[in-house]
Amino acid sequence: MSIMEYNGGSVIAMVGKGCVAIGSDLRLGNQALTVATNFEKVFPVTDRIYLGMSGLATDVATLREQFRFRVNMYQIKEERDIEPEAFAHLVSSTLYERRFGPYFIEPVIGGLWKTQGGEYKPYIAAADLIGCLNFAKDFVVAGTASEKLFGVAEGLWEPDLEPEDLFETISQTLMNGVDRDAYSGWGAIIHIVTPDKVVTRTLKGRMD
Amino acid sequence: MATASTYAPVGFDFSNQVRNQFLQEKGLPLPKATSTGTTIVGCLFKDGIVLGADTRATEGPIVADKNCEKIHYLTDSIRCCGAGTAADTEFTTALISSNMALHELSTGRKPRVVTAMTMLKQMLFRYQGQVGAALVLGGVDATGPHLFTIAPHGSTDKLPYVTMGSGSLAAMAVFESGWKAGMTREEALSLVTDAICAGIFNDLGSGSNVDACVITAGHTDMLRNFVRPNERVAKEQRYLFRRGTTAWKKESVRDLIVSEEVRPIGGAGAEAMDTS
Amino acid sequence: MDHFPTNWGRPRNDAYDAYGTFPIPNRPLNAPKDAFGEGVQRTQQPIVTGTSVLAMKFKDGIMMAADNLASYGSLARFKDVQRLQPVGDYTVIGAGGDMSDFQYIQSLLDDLVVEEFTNQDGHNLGPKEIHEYLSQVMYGRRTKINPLWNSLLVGGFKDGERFLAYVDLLGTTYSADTLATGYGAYIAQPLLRRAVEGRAGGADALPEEEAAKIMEDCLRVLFYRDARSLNKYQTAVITASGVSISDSKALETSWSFAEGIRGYGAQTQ
Amino acid sequence: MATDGGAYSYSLTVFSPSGKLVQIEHALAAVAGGTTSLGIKASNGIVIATEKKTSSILIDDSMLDKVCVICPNIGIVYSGMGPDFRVLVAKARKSAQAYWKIYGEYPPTRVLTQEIATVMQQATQSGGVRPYGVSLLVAGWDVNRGPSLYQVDPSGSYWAWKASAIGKNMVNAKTFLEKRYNDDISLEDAIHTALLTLKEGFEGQMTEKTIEIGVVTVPTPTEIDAERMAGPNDRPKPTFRKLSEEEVRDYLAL
Amino acid sequence: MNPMNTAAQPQQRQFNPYTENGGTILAIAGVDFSVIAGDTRQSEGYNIQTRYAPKVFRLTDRAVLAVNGFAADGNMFVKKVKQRLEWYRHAHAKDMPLHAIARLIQTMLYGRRFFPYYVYNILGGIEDDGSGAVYSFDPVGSYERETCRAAGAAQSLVQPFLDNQIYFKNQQPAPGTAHPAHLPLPHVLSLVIDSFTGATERHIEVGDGLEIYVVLAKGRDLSGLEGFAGLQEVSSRSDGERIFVIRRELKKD
Amino acid sequence: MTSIGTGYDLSASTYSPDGRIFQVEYANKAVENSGTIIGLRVKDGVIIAVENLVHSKLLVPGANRRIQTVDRHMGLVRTISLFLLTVHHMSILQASAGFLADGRHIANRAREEAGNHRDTYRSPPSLKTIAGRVGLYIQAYTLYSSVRPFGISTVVGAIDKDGPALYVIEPSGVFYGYHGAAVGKGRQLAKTELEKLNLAEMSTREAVTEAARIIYAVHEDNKEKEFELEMSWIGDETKGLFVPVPKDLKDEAERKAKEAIEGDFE
Repeated sequence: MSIMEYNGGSVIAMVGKGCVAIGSDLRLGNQALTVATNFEKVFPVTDRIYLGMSGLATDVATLREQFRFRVNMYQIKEERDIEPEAFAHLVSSTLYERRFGPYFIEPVIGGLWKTQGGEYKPYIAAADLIGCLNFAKDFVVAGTASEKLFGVAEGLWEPDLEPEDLFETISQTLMNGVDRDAYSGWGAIIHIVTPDKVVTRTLKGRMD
Repeated sequence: MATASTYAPVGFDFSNQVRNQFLQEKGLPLPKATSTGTTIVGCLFKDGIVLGADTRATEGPIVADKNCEKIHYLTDSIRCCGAGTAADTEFTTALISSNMALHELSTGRKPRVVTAMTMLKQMLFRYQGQVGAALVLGGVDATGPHLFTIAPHGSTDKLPYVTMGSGSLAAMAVFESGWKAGMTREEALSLVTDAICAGIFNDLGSGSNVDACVITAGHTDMLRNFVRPNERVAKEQRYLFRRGTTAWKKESVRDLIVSEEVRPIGGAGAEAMDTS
Repeated sequence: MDHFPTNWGRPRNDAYDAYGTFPIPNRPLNAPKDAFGEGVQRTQQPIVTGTSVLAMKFKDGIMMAADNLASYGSLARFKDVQRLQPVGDYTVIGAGGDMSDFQYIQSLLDDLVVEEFTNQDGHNLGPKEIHEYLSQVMYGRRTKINPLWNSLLVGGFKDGERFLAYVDLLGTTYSADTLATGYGAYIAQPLLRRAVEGRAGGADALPEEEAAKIMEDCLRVLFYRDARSLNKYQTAVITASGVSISDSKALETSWSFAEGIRGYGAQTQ
Repeated sequence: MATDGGAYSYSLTVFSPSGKLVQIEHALAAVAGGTTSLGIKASNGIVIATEKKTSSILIDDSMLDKVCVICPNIGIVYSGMGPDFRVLVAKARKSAQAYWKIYGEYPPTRVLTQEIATVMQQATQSGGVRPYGVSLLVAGWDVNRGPSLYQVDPSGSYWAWKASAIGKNMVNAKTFLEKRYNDDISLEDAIHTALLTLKEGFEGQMTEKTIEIGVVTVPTPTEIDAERMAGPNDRPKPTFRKLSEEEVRDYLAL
Repeated sequence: MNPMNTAAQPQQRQFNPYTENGGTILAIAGVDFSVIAGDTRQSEGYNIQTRYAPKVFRLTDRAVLAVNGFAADGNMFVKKVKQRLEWYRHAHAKDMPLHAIARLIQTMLYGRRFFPYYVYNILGGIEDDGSGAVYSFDPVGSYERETCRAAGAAQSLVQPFLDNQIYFKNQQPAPGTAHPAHLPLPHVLSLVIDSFTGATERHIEVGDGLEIYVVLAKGRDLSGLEGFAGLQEVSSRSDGERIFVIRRELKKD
Repeated sequence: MTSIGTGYDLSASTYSPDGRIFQVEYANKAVENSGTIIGLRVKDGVIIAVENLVHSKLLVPGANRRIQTVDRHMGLVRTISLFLLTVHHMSILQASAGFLADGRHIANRAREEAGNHRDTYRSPPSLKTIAGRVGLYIQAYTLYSSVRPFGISTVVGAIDKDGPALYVIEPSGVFYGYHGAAVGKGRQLAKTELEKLNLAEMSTREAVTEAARIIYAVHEDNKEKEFELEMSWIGDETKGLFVPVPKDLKDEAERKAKEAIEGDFE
């Protein structure tokens, strides 16, 4: 039993055509015992950036606040919104700062960035618990169901999915992945980030 | 935090150590970080250095990243391949790259490979192998081409051809049977490609594509995905879902377009106003 | 049975039944005791060891190679050991790992071959049968948690067919066009695979002379990089015309690669 | 020397009864004694330039740098005390690198300027130190605000300028710039204007040895997008660079 | 224990009679067919031992067994099962029915309860009633009849994908329709191939080659199999159940 | 003294009053009635020839060999210097089945002995050792009432470390070394013929012809049924293996033998 499995939970992000989707399950456990079924693990960072964290729940909460603080400071100081790349690096360096006493979380970042032409491009990234970034062009996963999510996503994902199709693909991936993981599940939540809106849906999932 | 600079380097923060130590004593082992099983190589040729790397990053037996970059930028003419704990190679090379940039600015000269080598070995030695970076360092400076390996404990090696990582034996076999002094750029590049391929196809920790970097006096060619011998074949079918397949309970929409409605009060000129 | 006459007629366990009041079959600890039973030693680690064995298929048969060294830890202890052994008329086995276990295996195979010969029934053991036999022996011993600490390659040619397979102390078996044990699996196998898998037509298109050259290259690389190897080796060739094992040969090596390089770091002189 | 500050004008920067920080004013005086530097923000870039004056012909002026690169997108020039400037350059460079290590990109001009300004301000409020005896012109480019030019003074205050000058000939130079400046000026014109401005009141011969120029150029939108999509080990092309002696000579010849 | 100190601790070396040889197997039952597949890579640690070591074995004309785990145990186990089936054939003059093979495998596995065969078995084939069936086992003999099952190194990657695509888990059918209980053979084969190419992408121990066995019920036509690349028949007779093998390449990195 | 009816001939564990063991003598009788076997120890090897009487036309020719191989030991590295011996047994026509089995039993025993020697000493046993061990075994069957003696004499030959060797072990367990040996029906005549030969100077190839001639000579055409000549040899030509004489050579020897006999009649 690893610390990463203590509370359970999984996160996933996927790239679509001009959009990204990011989601998590809703379980909070105390080892095998489920203590809450409304524990969201994905948080808004800016309008178009979301951060998901799986791992030890106390660290998820701590880091959510810490990143909120750091992003606010950034925005105040630089008088601009943080961009997904810069935020990914901020997450990475924050985690590596504690290389020898890490926070037990694995972050997943999904967001859009604006080109000079005003077009929005999807951006996703994930990191391990000491901040090694993984920039993927398709999907990233984290958490106790990560292996399962990798397997399903590798089968279901395809490039250039429209937002509504991406919602189906990420939802199916997440739900079927967590259903085979004892430490994740109990419903899920998905955010689909598009240039003009963010659609958040709470999924109907198995409650066992 | 509230120092003169928010961005001052703070070094490592050990404040979670006590808690983590406690958890560990409770029988909860530390989770594994991403590691790059990796094949990385470097080789000397007539006019400079060729570095090579595969692009697989693993978490245990799972491929975490199929196309990661393991040839790290240090300066324009010095690059460093990393194997071992991925985050350590990433941040160690970033730190040294940063220090090399400062060094370059303050000396006003192109930095030397031995400088990077010394900075790296001193840093790794300081952390007694706890920073798990195994590196192949190569570059060309005023004193010519140089190639080193740096082991996690800080020991270094200087040889005409070197390999590191879990595929190092496979790659070294290729070098030992194919390297010769005074190769041309093409010969060296193909030897390096062969060495990386030996790692990719024989070592499970290595895979996907070949990255290469050719450094000569005055020019560096970063050949990202120089060879891609492992493209995924097309799937047998598509897996698009009918919209509405997934059942959901609740939806909320956050509109990011701030739409304002402008109500013209005066009569004149109201038509001309753009309300978008 | 208890062979010490002084114990005869006495209770089996003085502490429990000093006066023999218990019927013998019901007494505790009544099982026969072997005086050496508790001291039985099983192979927990190899002692005198041989390193890699290499083998590959080529157009006309199988080629195998192994060096002549048996090491005692880091000591190069015996430098004239033959690790390739013909078995019957069609087969060669090559062994890495514990040399005493290998010698035991040789005697097992010898008995097997003698038995086969004395049967005089016109049937001869081929490489397939010998490999199967070895697999059963090795798996049987691992199942008794008393393994023969070897990895073996079995190569042969019989009835127009090449055969090449591996078996080790766990009873794990497999077969491929190129095989290598020990460090050879990491160092030589990539080269062998490149030469055979990477060739149009594969092993069927590989002539003997080229195979011999590839083999020598692999052994040289192994000598450069495996600290428990030797530059003195033998090769075996098994073809339709039978088994031939060469005399020991010496490897030509070159150590001039680092000319002009000084030190391990910033040194220039 | 200060005649009106008395004991308030020494060492620790404290308010004089009249509400002045006399040390800062003295520091500004030191700046005003320094060689002239100026910066002009053009429509497609920035130029910063300075006069490099040596007190003796025996000094090897090739070793002197007055226009300094801080990071690939920012450069600075100063008037005032050379040694103080070098300290600030070192701190600025470190700060830029620290920012890079956190965000994976170099700081925007404004953020770096704030950093330097903070350092300079702290010297006006800490015990045992004197304010820095320099004014700086910070020129840089970032994706957010494009090219921007800042001036930082010993007090730690900073302003963004379209064009500014500091040092000995500051007043004349500014007047000159006010006359010559327009919003549509191109970088090439700005460089010439800078040279002309320096020429006003220049002592001695203006040569590539006695002039230093740094320029900020603006990448195209396509370049910007391409750099954002490139891998982590592809470094963006620097947007600030110093002109080589040959380039300066060519500009002077025109 | 602090991992830093482990080197300083005295170490006891002990012979470990087990190892893991990677790879993955899966089986899917159709209404009148069964598909059993496995990759052909055999590995130990980071080393590829061979690119071709079959993990799927034809037992009879209507039973195929896939084994995964410790290869030596697997091979020995298959050998013993085949021996028992031979004996059965001698005693009863017919092949053992599939459900009986399943029970036999359970008995044999449980017989080694305290020194288990470190092997995950999946048995696929055709039942006496002509239906396709899949039985999956744990190493000590617990078993279950299912419609589909993945096992081995990439089990956790493949199984949820099959849940979704075979059982239609978490999918709402379009209004007024229902999910099919059984999928047609060509569809199943493409799912199998995509499962393995997917697992090859993300699991380092999966790759090199793919062997798919297809068992067809007696009298079933080949519909959907004709012209399938790399198809080869391995049945011993053509008037009973028929077995085919499809061999495909997988990535070799 | 006659043995029949006295009761002294019913058990091997009982001497007759004049000190004989009739069971052993009877066993010798069985041997004397069997087809002739001769063994020739010559300059570079040993050859054994058997008159294998064919008691039924239904038997497959060549399938019921009486010569059996006991050992082929691999010597030290690479050179295959080998050793081997043959065992042979006697039999009485129809009842031969039982005694054929005796021969196989002793052959197996000899193989075991050779195997044990090799396991213990990692070297091939000398023929004398094997003959001695087998002799002891056979002798043990002359001591007990619960067993009967073996109805066979065993001719064993080999090349061992001292060169060619040939022994005969009799049903009593006694064994002697020979230059030329003969047992079975035609032993007297065969011995006479053997004595005429200069065995010590002869090559194995020459001995093949001689052995065939002798077997043909001693075969009593009128009394006996068909027979097969069976010959095995070890020598320079066989690379140290005890193997059947090659067919061409054997055919040639048989042709010469037949010629010689016809010559005699003429």
